[in-house]
Amino acid sequence: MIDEIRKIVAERLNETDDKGARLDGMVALRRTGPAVAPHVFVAGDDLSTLEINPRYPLMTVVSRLHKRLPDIRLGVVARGCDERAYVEMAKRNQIDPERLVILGFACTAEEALECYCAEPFPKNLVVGTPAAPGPQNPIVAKYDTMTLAERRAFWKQQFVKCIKCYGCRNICPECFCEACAMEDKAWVEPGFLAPPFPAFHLIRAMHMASRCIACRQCEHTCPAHIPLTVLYDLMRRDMEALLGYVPGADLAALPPLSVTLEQTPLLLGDAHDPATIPLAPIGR
Amino acid sequence: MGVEFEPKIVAFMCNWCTYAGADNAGVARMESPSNVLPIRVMCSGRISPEMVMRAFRAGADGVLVMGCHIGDCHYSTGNHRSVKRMPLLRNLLATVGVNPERLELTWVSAAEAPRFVQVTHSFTDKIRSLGPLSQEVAE
Amino acid sequence: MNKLIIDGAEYQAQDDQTILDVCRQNGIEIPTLCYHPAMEPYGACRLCTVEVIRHGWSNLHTACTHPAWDGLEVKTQSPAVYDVRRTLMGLFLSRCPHVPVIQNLARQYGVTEPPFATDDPDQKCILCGLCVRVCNDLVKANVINFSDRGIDRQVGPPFLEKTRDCIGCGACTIVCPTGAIDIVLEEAGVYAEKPLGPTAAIYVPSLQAVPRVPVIDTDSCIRFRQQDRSNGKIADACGVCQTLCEANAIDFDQQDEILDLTVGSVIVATGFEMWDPKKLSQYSYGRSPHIITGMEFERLSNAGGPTGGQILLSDGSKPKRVAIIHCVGSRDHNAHAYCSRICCMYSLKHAHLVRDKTGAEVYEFYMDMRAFGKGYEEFYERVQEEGVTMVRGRGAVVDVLPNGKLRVKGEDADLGKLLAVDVDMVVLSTAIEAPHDADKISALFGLGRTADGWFAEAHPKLRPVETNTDGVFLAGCAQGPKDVPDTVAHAGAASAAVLGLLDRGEVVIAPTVAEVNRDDCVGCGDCLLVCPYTAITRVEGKAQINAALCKGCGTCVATCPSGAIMALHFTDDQIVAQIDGVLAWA
Amino acid sequence: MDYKNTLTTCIYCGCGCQMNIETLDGQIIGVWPSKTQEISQGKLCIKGWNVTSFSDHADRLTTPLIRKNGELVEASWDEALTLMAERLGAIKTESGPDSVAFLASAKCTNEENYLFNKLARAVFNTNNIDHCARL
Repeated sequence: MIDEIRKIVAERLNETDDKGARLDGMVALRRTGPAVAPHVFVAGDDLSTLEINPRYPLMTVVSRLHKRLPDIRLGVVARGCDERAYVEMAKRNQIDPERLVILGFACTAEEALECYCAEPFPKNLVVGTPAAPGPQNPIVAKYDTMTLAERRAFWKQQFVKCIKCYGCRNICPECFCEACAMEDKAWVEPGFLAPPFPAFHLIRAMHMASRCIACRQCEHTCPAHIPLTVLYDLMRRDMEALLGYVPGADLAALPPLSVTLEQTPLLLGDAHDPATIPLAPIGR
Repeated sequence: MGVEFEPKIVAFMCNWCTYAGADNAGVARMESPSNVLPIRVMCSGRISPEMVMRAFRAGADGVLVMGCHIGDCHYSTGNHRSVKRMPLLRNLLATVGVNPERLELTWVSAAEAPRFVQVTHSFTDKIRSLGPLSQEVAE
Repeated sequence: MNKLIIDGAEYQAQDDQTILDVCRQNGIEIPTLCYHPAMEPYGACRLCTVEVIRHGWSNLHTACTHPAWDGLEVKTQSPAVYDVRRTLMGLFLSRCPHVPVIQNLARQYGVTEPPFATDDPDQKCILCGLCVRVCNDLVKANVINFSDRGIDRQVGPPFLEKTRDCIGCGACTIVCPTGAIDIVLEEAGVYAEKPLGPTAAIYVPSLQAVPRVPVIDTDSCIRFRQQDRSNGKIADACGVCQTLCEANAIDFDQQDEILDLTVGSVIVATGFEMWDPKKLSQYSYGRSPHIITGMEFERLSNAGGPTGGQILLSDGSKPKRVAIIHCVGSRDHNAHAYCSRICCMYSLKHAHLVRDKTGAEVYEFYMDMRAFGKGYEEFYERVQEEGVTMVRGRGAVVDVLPNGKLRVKGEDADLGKLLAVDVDMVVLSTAIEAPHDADKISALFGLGRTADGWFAEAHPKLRPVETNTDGVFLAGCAQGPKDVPDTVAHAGAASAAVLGLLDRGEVVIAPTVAEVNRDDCVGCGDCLLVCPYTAITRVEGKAQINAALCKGCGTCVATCPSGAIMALHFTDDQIVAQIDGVLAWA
Repeated sequence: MDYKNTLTTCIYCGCGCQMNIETLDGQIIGVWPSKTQEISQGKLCIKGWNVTSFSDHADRLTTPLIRKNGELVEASWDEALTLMAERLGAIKTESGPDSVAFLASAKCTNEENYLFNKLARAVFNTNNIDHCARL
C-alpha cells in the first residue's frame, strides 16, 4: 500500500490542473533516520521517505499552513479520521476546502481494531480497501449498566492521574481556539491538579460535543493513560441520539448546538417540556 | 439526627421570562424556597455549561436553568440552544457519576408565577432527598 | 396621405386604412356584422358594401376590406348600395327571424318580414366567423371553426363535442354580433351570473383604489392564461387591450420589481387575513350561496359591486329575513381564542344596511356587544332602534333546508331558551387572523410572535409600536386586531417613532451588548449561526459584532468555544462572582 | 514555503522526551511529540508542550546584563566575561574557592553543563555546583 501511495503522491505533485497550476505541496509523514514526523513534500522530493505511520493530526498541519499562507494549495495523505477532522475544521473555517486535495487511504483491520474505529476509511478513498469497522470500546459498551457510583469510582481513579499537560487539547485537530476555556481561571481553578469537580475534563467533553471525530489522538498522547475517548464516545453517542449529528460526516450539516430547533430539531422528547427529554440509560 | 440538610441551589434565570415570573411571584406574595439562589442573565442561551459546572464546583447541590418557553424567547431562539446544550450536559454529568437530576432545565414565563413557585419547591425537595453533592463526590 | 371623396366630401386617409376605417373615423355610418376593430377584416357579412368609383369605373365592394386608395370616390348611400344591403338583410332575417340585431337592421332597409321560410326559426348564427377568428387569431385557443359546406355550414368545436381545450375565456360570446353563443357554467358557483369577484380580466381593483388605474388579472387574462399553457413561453394571444388602448398604456412585459433600499427603520404593516369559515363546518359556509362572510356582504352592498349596491339573493329578489352571526372564528377555542375587535361594529353596520336597503328582519346573534369606541355605543342603540332583533348568545349552527332557506340555531341567553330562526341570508362575521406567511416576515426581521400569531410588540403597555428589533416598528393589525381608528392611531405612533429616530440622528442603545476580542477569535463562525439578529459578521476571517444590532442576549458568548466574546454587564467574571457570592452567603 | 519538523530533546528535565519543533520559514509554529521514540511514546508534559514558548518571548535575555549604579545595563559578551573573570578571580584570591557557588541551567545542553562543571571544579577548585532542575 505504501508504494502505491508514494506513486500516487508523486503523480499528484506533478499534475497540473485546468489552469496549469500544481499543488504547492503534499502533507504527509516523512522518515528521517528512526524518527517520523509531519512533512510537506514538494515535486521532486525523494518520496521513499514518505510514511503513513505513526498517526499525526495532519489536518492541523494543513490548517496552520492554510492560515499562514493564504494562496497555498495543498494535498494531504489522509486516513478516515483525518478526513473527518477536515470536515469539522473546514466547517469552522480552519481549512479552505478550495485549497486542499485529499488523497485518502484505508486503515488496516488491525488499526481499526486498535482504534475502536467505526469508519476506518475516508470518503475520498484512493488507496486501499475499506476494512470492517472496529468493535465498540468495551468500557463504552458496558457503560449503560454502570451505576452512578461505579462511574464515579471509575473516573475518579482516572482523573486523579491527570497532570494537566493539556496534551489532549494540544494534539486534538478540533481544538484550534486561540484562547482555551480550560485555561480560563473562571472555569478551571489554576494551581490544582485533579480538582474535586472535574471541570477540566467536562468542559473539554462539552466542547467536543459537535466536534470530536474519534481520531483518539488525545488518548494516545495522554501521559496519564486516561481513557478520554470513553468520555467523548459517550458524548458522540448522546449527540447522535439527541440531535442526529455525527461530527465529520457531512460538511454541509450545521453544528446543531449553534442553530435553532427549526434547523436541527431534538430527536428525543419535546423541547417545549425539557423534562420529557430522556437521559441515556444508567445502571441501578 | 442533626440539622436537616438544606441544599444550595443556583438558579439561572433569563431576564425576560423567568426572572420576571419570579418577580411576579414575589409581588403576589407567593413563597418560594430560600434555598434557590437566583442569578439573572439576559437569556437562557447565555448560560454556558461552564457556568453550570462552576456552580457545582463552588458548592451548589443543584442547578436550575430557567428560560422562556420555546417560541416565546425574547431573542426569538436563544432558548433553542439551551434545550440542546443542557440535556447533553445532564448526560455528561451522569457519565462521570454525578446524578443528572441535580441539573434541571425548565421553562417559566413571566406570567407563570405559580409555576415558578412550584418548580422551585419541587426541585428543592428533590435535591434535599438526594443529599449534598460534596458527599456524593467524596464517597 | 391619400385623398378620397366619400359621399361628395373630400377626406384624407393613411396608406394602411380601409374605406371603413375612414368612414368610421369621420362619422359616416356603415353597418357591419362581421367586423371587429381588434381583428383583421374578413368581408363575410358583406353588409358594409359601398359603391367605389375608380378611374371612372364603378363597382360594389366591401368597405371593410377595400384600401382607402388615393383618388377613390366612394358612395355609401347610393341606390345600388341600398339595394344590396336590403337583399342581404332579407336573407339574414330569413335565417335568423328572431334576433333583435338582425330585425332592427332589416327594418332600417325596409325589410320587416323574412322573405323566405326557414326550418330553424331559433337560429341565431349568421356564420360571420367572428367567433372563429377571435378564437384562432386572438386567443389562439383554436377551439372552434367552421364545419360542413353550403347550407350545412356551421360553427363549433371539432365534431361539435365538448372540448377541454376551451379555456372558457368568453371572447367568442363577446364578439358574436347576434348573441348566438352562450357560456354554460357546468359548476355554477355563488351568484353565477353576477359574481361577487372581478368580472373582467382588466379592472380597477376597487372604487377607492390608489392610484385609480386598472390592473390586469393574470389569472383571468387570456394572454397570460395561454402563456401558462405554453409553459411560460410568451403567447401572442389576444392582446386586444393593447391594440385598442389609444394611450398605449398596456405593457404585458412588465415584471414584478424587487427594489433594494437601504433604510434605517422599517414599519411592518402586513395586516391581517380573513379566517376561512369553512374550517368550522357548523356554519355551512359554501353549502348555500346565501351564507356569506362579512367581507362578501361588504362587496354585495357596495355601490361598485355586482348588484350596484342592492342587497339581493342569487335569484335577484330581496331577502326577507337576514341573520348576522358574530364571533365566527373569534373567541372560540376551536378557532381563535382572541376577540377580533372589529366584528361587532361591522356587524351592526351590516344590520343597519340590511334594514335600510331591504327592510328585511334582521337577527343579530352576539355573545357580548363590544361597542367600546367613541360613538360606538350610540350607534349600537341606533341600530337597536331601527328594529334589529338582538339575540344574546352564540349562533351555533346554520342548516341549509331542502327548500334553500337557512335555519340558524342558537341559544338566547337572556331568555335561557334555544332558538331557531329561518332566514334567507346569513352573514358570518368572521375572525381576522395573522397572515399565513407571517413566519417569513418574522424570520426576516427577527420579530417575536405571540401565541395567537400576531407580531409581538416590545411591551404590551409601554412600547406598543416597537419590536424587540431596533428600528423595526409595527402598525395596525400586524400587531393584533384593530379597527380603522385604532389602526390609524397605531400607524401614526409608528410613524412618529420612526420620525423620532430620523430626527435624532444618533441612537442610544442598551449597553448590554456583546463584544469580540479579536485576538482570541479563530473565526469558526459558530456565533454567526447563533445570532438571531444577524449582528455578527465575519470581517477578515474573524467575528465582528455590530453593536447597533446586538440585543445582548449573550447566546454567542455561551457558544464561543474560545471565550472570545464578552457580554458586557454579564461577563463570565461577573457571573462567576455572583455564583461564588450567592453560594458563600448561603 | 519552508516547512520543517526538527527532532530534538526536551530541555526541561532529565527524562529526555523527544519532540519535533515545527517551523515554517524559520518561525516556530508548533511542537509535535515524537511518536517514534521509545521513551516518551508520543507524550509530553506541560513543560514539553510549551518548550518553545520562551524562544521569542519579550522578556527573554539576548545579551548579558551588568549591574551599574544599581541598575542592570546591557553589555557585550567580551565586557561581561572580562568582568566576571576579574571579579571571580579577585573573590577566589580574597576568600578562597568555596566562597563561590556555581548554579547551572537545566536548559543548557549536557556539553555546556559538562564545561560548566569543569570550570567550577578544575578551574575554580570548588564542588559548589548545582542546577535549577533537580528532579
